[in-house]
Amino acid sequence: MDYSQFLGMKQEIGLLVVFLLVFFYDTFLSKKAQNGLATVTCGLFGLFTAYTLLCPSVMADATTFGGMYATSPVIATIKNILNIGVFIVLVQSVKWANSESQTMRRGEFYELLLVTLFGMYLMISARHFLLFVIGLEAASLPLAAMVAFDKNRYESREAAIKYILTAVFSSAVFMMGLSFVYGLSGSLYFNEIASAISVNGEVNVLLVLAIAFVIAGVGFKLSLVPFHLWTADVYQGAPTNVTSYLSVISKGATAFAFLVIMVQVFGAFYSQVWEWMLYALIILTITIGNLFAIRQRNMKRFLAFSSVSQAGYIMLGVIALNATGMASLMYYVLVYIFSNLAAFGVLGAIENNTGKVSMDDYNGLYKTNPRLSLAMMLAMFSLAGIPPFAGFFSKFFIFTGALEQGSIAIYMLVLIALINTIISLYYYLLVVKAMFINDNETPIATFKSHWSERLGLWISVGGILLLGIVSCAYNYILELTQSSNMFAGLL
Amino acid sequence: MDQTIPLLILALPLCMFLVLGLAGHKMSHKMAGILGTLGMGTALVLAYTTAFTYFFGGNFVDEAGNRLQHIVFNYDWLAFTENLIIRLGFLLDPISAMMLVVITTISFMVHLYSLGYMHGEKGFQRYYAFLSLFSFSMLGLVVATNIFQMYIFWELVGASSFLLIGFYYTKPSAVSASKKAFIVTRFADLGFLIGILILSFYSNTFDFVTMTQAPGNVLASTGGAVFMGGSVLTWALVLIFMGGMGKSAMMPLHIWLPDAMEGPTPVSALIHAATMVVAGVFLVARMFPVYLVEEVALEIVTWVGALTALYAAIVACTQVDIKRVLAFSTISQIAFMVVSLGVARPELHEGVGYMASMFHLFTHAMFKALLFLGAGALIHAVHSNDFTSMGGLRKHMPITHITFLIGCLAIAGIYPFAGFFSKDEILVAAYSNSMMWGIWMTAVAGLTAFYMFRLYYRIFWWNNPDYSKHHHTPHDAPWTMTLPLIILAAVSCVAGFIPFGELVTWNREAYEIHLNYPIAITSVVVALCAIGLATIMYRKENSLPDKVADKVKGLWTAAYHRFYFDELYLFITHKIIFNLVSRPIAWFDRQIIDGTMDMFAEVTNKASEAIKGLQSGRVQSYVLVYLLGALLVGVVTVICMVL
Amino acid sequence: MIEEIFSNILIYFVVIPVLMLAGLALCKNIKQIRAVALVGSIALMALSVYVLVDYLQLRAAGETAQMLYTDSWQWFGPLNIHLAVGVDGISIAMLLLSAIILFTGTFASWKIDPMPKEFFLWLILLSTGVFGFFISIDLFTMFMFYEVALIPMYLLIGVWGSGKKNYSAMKLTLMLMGGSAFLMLGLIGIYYHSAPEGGQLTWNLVEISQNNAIDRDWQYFLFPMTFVGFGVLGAMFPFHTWSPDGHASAPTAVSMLHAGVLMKLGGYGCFRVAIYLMPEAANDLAWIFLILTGISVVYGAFSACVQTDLKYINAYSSVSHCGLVLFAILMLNTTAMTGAIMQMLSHGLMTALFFALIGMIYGRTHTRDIREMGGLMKIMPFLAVCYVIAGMASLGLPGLSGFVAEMTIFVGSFQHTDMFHRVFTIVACCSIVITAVYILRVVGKLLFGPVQDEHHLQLTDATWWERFSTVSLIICVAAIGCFPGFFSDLISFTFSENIFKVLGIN
Amino acid sequence: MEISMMYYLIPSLIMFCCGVYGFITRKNMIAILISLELMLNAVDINFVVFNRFLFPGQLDGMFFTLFAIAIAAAETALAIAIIINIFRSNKTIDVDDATKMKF
Repeated sequence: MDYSQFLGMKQEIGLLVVFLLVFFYDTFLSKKAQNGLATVTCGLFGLFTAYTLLCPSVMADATTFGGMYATSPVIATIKNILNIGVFIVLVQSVKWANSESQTMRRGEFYELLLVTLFGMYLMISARHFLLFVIGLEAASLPLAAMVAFDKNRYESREAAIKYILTAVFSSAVFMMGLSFVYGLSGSLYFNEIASAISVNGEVNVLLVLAIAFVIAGVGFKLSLVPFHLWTADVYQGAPTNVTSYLSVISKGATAFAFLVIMVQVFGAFYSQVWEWMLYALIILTITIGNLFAIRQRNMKRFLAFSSVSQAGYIMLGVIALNATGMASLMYYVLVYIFSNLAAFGVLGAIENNTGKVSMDDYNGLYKTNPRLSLAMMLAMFSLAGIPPFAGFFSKFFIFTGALEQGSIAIYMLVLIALINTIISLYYYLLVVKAMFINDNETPIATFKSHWSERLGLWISVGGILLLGIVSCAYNYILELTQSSNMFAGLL
Repeated sequence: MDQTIPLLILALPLCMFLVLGLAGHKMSHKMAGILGTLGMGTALVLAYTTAFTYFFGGNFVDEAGNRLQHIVFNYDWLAFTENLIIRLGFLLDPISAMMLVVITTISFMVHLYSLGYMHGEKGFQRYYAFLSLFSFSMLGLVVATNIFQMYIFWELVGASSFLLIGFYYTKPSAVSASKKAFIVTRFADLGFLIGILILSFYSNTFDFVTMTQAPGNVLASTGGAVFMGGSVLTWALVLIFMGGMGKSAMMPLHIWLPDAMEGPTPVSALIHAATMVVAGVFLVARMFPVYLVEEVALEIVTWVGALTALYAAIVACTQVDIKRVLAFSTISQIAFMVVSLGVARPELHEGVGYMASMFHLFTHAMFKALLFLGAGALIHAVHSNDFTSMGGLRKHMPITHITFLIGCLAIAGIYPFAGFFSKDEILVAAYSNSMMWGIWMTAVAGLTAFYMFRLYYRIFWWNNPDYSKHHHTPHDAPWTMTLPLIILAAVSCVAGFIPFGELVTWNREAYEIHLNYPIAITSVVVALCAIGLATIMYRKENSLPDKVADKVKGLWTAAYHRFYFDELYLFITHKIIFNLVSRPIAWFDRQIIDGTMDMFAEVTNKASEAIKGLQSGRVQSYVLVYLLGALLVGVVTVICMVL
Repeated sequence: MIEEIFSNILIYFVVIPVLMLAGLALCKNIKQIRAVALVGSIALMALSVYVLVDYLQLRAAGETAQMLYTDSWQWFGPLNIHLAVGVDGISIAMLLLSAIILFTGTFASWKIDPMPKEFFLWLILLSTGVFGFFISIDLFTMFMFYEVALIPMYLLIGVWGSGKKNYSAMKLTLMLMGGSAFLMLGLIGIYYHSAPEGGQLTWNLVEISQNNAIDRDWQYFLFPMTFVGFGVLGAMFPFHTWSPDGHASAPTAVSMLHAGVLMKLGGYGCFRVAIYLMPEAANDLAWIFLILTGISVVYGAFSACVQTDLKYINAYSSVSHCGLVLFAILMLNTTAMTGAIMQMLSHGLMTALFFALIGMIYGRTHTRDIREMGGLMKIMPFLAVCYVIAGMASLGLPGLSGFVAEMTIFVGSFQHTDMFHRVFTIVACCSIVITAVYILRVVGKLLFGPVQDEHHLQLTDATWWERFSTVSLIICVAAIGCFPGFFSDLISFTFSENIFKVLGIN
Repeated sequence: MEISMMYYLIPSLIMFCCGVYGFITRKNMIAILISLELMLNAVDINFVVFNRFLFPGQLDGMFFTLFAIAIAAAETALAIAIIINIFRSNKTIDVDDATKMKF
């Protein structure tokens, strides 16, 4: 075995190094030094993020383990995007991790978090279903522990049990689907499956069911309707930082992995089949997510349902089945990271300082905490897709990508999605309304947030403001995807 | 002709309007009044000069001796298309020159008169500003070179009339009268506008000169197009005439005029007797050659005029408000002019009807203004509009009495007063068209004499009420008010001798007026009989009028209520337009259209509520939904594929 | 690149508001805020006047390009999205209008309370969108600015509004965004059909119209999308219901800007995108929208007749007048379209005037119900006279702007060779009578007659800033009304020389 | 007698369904966990059977099964930890009691 092939996995290795350093720091350093753990982790991860962003060599194409693992500029980029998100999450969680209740466990928090990220890396890079499943489970099991992190809070526990049970159930369903894929194609390699299932030119009924199961399995992590029901409860119960991590990073990674599977495994011959499934799922996801979000008063549940409907929009990038769609998906994830993390940043700051998470508590927030309100407003506008904030661009581009196909069906789909943006605008505006318009006798008192919270918010808000108007991010991604051979095998 | 003077005629009143309107509140009353009057006086002089130069300067006659239509200036204002251009210009021809004289004369008189009449009124400056605005608009209207310019000034005239009627804006009746006047004439203008649109669509021009010189050619492009049973040209001309009906208060669009008497009396004299209300007549006269192309339209004009003349005359016999009597008399007299135009044909006495109409317009302006100003003086003295609170005033107000009498004689058509000559020509035209119109109009002329003298006797004779309970006994007005009366009375006496036929004819050829003795004598006799009847009934206080009224009670009551036109309109506007159209539409908008939009929101919320059970919090139901969802997606896709 | 951008004069229409935003963010007190708003709006007005003059000179010098001051800087290269700017006579007219209304709106909100800083921030953000929209010739940029202009409305109404402001603000925002949802689909659709097979797809308006590559079937799909999308903002029946509630609840300056400028975005967009890019569909489908807009015109006017809230009356009157804009645009001939643009100008100015006056009256009497007021002419003669003038402009008195605009529309529309169009024109004409009815109804009840409420007798007339704001608007209204030729030439040149050449119709 | 593939697949499918049924009906969380184990094992059987009968020349399925067993073990461990945690506070592991968060 050629061990030099490990060198192809630069990002994984880097992440592993960070993980080990944190692990050793946590295990071996004195109790006093433990207080610096959060900051050190942020710093280390920040360095790692910067390195992968700036070092050109991570962009190299590489394939290892007999084709089970592959990386390319596009893949490296989506990992970088995730890194940025994780970095913000880490920064935002500094105060929480240093709080009295978490001192005992903060090491585990960072270690688990880095492990899940590692799992996501594997999901994204996998070209073999075994590796994919390992990645998927590595990304999902530790999360259950993280959800349960506030072990003294009942909600946290309930969320964790719901999460773990549904997650395992969905894994079982997913693997059931996979077993049939395997049985019908004789391989677990993506490219071999693709060539095997299209060889006789007929659509196999069993395989269609298998695809449905695979979509269900991945859809669970993406929280596509009707596989989303765990989302709201888990988001509500989990500690806010875990929720934000779940809602953006996990979702972003899975979305990309989903795209890869759909394109590379089932794209060549079965794209007609799963596109119709996705049509239905997207419509359901966006609509039901929106309908649920309307009624929520708890901000975390609210954001959970908002993230459900956002997942539907992300799926438009999959259904596009072209380079623009893929670039738009990645860009959407990037923008979504910033927007959602800004929202969670404000949410977390308020929760940490006052313990309030209800939308009614936000009434009159602007009078007392104008900056937090502005950040929240930007986040809401960006999520709703209002220019000139980044969310507008990501939404526009994802629609542009989807419509490149040009069939009437996709126009109708996009129209439905667009009409749903009105509903989503409604509930995003509810938050804005609460903060700016509603009166409140006892608004949340003015408080000064922790530097980490502020830093996290500044980064997110900076991203919201600049990512759209400064076009280089999207241009860069689109050029990358256009030059990738991801869609080469498509009919 | 030099542009300066015509331009000044228009510019002076406009400047006065702007100066008085913008800076009036900084001036004293006297200053504002004098300024306005002086401005108008200058315009008067300039207009006389212009008219004199036109008629007698000798430069505006072609080789055949016909007068020319002279465009002094014509600036492009707004170009719609290559040919359809609104120009602001100054068309000098016999009727516009005549109208210049009429308007400036009456306007100046009214300016002068108002100095006394409006003395001490609040908003004096505003009053003069509006008067100037009106004069400007009216002058612009008559010198219009194209139909759209006319429409522009037509609207402006309407607006200034609105402002002047509503001058006493705190009085609810004045406000509603002004609204009524504006909306009714606006409705008529809609017809005018549509008429213009149709006409210009086919003729591709707005220009009067182009249109009237060879109307047949210009309108050839209609190609006999028919719309709802009438040729489009008929439609266009009738609709344009509808505009005229509105302004000239022809039935059934006359209802605003009696109410318009809510304005200050001099305003009634100027606008609602002498000038603005004849705009409709002027319009038809302006377009006369085009109307000749489509005689059906002229028939309609005649009918409308004839019916109005009769109707208004009957109503005038029953009213007690002196201004209302005068208002209905105005309607009736204008109807005379309209009929005269309607019956005019080039082949009948070389189109005498046209000339007669214009002649009557001229003379009527003078004596009707006189009558109104006289009425103003009376109201000024008695502080009432109602002739039941007058009587025997001939002793108290001798000048007013004499001048008023002259006015009455003139309108009754007694030789040698102005009305005789013009009315005679109208009757000639009517008889020459058909016997029926002749008799009809003669009868109306008789009625005219009757109700005018009824009015005259009730004011100046009848009885001698006790005026001592007034804080002063009635007396003649100051000179600013009597001077115009005297001047106008003088004009009314002599205007008939103007050789009008030489000045104004439909084809601008000179035409020799000669009295048609049988007709003239008949009409004078009828008028004298009517006067005699009035003398019997009203010279002394007696119960005869009441007895007569009782005899024809139904007719009398109906006429007293103006044949219920106002009620009809009230019904249409309030019951139908407001309650059956507007309110339902507003309701529909709020409940149905807006309700639909709200319903979307409502449905969304309801749906949101309805599906909340999905999120039951039970992990087992979550996975059930999950599994069913996955199976459903797969199975439905399979079924779709198999199908 | 940056230098290149700043060498184009049009970009300053966006730069100045952005600078104003920055300046406002630094302001400490109301005086500074006023100063920034005032300086900025004057600068914008000066800029638009300068562009107008310069534009006329260029045209006089024989410049025949369709758009002037065009520039295009790549933005999202792979999708061929540019920041493309350029103006023709229509855009310049609109820019001028926006600048004037912003300027007067600043005066109308001289004493805005509470949170003046935020108010002006949102207001200026809104106008950034407006200006950006009018200078853009790239569909993407245009759409972006369009939405930028929409969203501040929510907070402006929600925070500073009155009455049932939450409901209205939400309804307005959602309906307008609903329109823009259709619009977005239409625009992306246009992009994908912007070039013939194999050609470079583009968002640039001028290029798309030159390529003329959208085939008829697609036009049938995309035209309604874009037309309805913009039509919602143009208050087209039956998507107008945001307008009465929205206007009624909005604070004065916002009503002014919204009715005066924002609604014009709708008409402008309908013309510039829907009709300009898809003339065939416009021609074939015009009848549907003619019916809808024709209904708007008459229906809005009738609805206005029975309203009792001043702002509702005016909002419905806006529905009627803006309906006329769309109506005329659909006639597809130079005269009617010129009239439409003039109507936009005219309606923008006079409705801003109306809302300014209503705001001032409301600020004094604290009611907008005409049944509770009367005889204001006696109490506040200045405002009352201005109101009468505004009313006269609205009902189309010659010498004021409404007349020329409406007449151009009517004459133009009647020149259409199709009988259907002409009959509908006559229907639309009827609105002038109904307009007179509701205007006079208000004038009669509100201004004339006896004073209704004793308390009103103590009220004062306009202050200097109010006078300034109303008088400037009246001057503009009168300027258009008295010298329409200037504006009509400015606008119709664009049509006759350029656009119809591309459309190949008329 | 040759034992065909169906003889394995059908029991595995039944097992899977039992697992699902158990998951949905049992109230005890441990029982639910056991049901999940059943489902995962059914998947494992599938993989092994497909590998053995259809593609005897390779080991993909076998390896997948090995990993799946390991993953299942990890899942169970984690789940039990969480269940214990719940038991500590609620003194019950009835799944119906863990329904505080809903709608």
